[in-house]
Amino acid sequence: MDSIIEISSALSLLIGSFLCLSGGVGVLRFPDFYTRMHAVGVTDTLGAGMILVGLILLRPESLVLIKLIMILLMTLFINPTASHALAKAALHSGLLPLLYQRDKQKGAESSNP
Amino acid sequence: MLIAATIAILVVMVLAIVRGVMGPTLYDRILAVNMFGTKTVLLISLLGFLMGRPEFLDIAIVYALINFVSVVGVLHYSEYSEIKPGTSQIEQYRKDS
Amino acid sequence: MKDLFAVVMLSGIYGLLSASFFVALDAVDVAFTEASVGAGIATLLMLVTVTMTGRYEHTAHHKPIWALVVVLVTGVLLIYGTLDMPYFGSADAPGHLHVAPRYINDSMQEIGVPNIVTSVLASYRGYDTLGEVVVIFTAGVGVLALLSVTRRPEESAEIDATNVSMHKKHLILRIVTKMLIPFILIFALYVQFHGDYGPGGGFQAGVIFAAAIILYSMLFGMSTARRVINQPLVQFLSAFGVLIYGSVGIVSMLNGGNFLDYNLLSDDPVAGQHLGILLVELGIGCTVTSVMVIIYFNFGGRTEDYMRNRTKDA
Amino acid sequence: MFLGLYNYWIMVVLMMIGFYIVIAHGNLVKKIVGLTIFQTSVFIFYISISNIDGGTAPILAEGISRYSNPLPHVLILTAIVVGIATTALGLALAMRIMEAYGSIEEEEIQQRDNREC
Repeated sequence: MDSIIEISSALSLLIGSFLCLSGGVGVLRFPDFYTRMHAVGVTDTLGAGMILVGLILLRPESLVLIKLIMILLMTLFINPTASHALAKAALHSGLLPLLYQRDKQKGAESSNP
Repeated sequence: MLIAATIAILVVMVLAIVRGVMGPTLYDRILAVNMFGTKTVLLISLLGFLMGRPEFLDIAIVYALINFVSVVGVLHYSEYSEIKPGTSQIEQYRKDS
Repeated sequence: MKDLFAVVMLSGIYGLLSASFFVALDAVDVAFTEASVGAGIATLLMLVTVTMTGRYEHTAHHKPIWALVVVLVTGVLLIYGTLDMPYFGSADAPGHLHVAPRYINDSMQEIGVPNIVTSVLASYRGYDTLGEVVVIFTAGVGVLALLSVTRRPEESAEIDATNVSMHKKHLILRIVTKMLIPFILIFALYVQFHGDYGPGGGFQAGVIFAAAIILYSMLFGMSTARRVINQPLVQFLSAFGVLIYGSVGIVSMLNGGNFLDYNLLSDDPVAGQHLGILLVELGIGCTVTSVMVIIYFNFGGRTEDYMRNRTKDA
Repeated sequence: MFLGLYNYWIMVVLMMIGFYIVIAHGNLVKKIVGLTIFQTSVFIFYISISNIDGGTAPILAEGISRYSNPLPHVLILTAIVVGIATTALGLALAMRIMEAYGSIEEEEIQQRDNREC
């Protein structure tokens, strides 16, 4: 029983770190803001959640456990909200997605010649 | 395993800083700050377990909260200073389509 | 970098980074404070200022060669000075040999509080902390003197109109915030009263409280928040916190001890220390919260007025 | 041989970056950002002094006998909050200067002063 819990804790820590790393690579390599936002917004929540679950499975004493669960809940609430607000603010400020810009350029070229 | 996770988080933090310094638009930088904040929360919880004194998770909670407050603040004030009526991208999009 | 918004964002990252550094160096209380102050409030205040003063920096005309020379010379001298310093982490450095062992070994018998930082802050060096609280109070008064404007009472129809427009704009943010704010307030109370046993105390709790109020005023409009949080009351509380602190000292003098000698507050010295630390932390929390709220409200209100006047002129 | 001193060198480098920003840039907000960097370097200096090899955070717990030095922590804890209060005061001054002069660039303010004299 103990070893199962230990292995699952290690596994979730591993998955969490992998997700965080892939999010980090995504934020560095993707071409425009919205794709980067997508990379971070998705992996951040799940990666952070997985790492916190891994820590919970280490079975700390009660107060620490409660705090960990609180952090988990707050991450689940706050991260998507912040991502949503950020994307919305960027859209409203007039930042265009790359694909939209490209479409528009093509349209301008085809109508111009 | 804890050490591996900590190292992964540190690497991601470096990547976030690179994006924050490079970031062509303001929103890229805000994104980097937000990401850095979540990573700090994780790093502190992991460090607490690594040092064998996990009762310091209070700091991680404060981080999560303050991160939210600062992202909301940044968005609030960046909108304040930039948005001009008629230049909003949604209106433009509607006009185009 | 000419974009001041970006500069402020990067300084926010710097604040987060330095706070994780403090955790790694075992200074949990300091990391706690830096987390809430350096990463949250300082960034916000700078953002408000940048909103008002303009986003871009003008290019400088003079060449900063002399500045570079001065900086390099000072840096080299400082590094030369560090060569005599004790090594990093060495346990026999002079700083660790005099008062610190006494604090670490005796604080449990004398004060009965596990968190040594709290016992040193509120009891052994209570006099210093009183000074710090007075400095914070003075800064609040200074901001009030510089930035406060007499405003006519706003009409509730106007407030409702802004409220509705903001409600449309930030629907999801507002609902999540409504759920979070009670939690933040309870957490601040926990930090305030659990400061004896874990990291925390009046300074941190005050800043977290203020962060909750600032969050509310950002998403629900400054005027709504002004209606909820009574400004004269906040100004009164900022002075009241200092008053609590000072009067604890006076009471201990009346009981026949020195200023801020908590042993005499109760029959049992350790219980007296507990009571004294509790009251003093309460005073600190009051002052810090209300000064932060005063600072934010005056900054935000001033900026709002300025932007409104500018759009009217244009 | 001097590698044990690297914490001071980091502190000096950060401090000089802050110092350079304060004297070389004309924008008042940027000067204040420089001041906060300078401040943080001092905080790091104190905290690194308080650290002891093998010590842990100064909150008493059973089975631990080696703690970091709590005194610098107390000094820096209060210094951080006082620092934000003074930073706020500086930013408030910058806002008033913006209202009075219409600019927060040092040179433009000086030019306006000279013209009015």
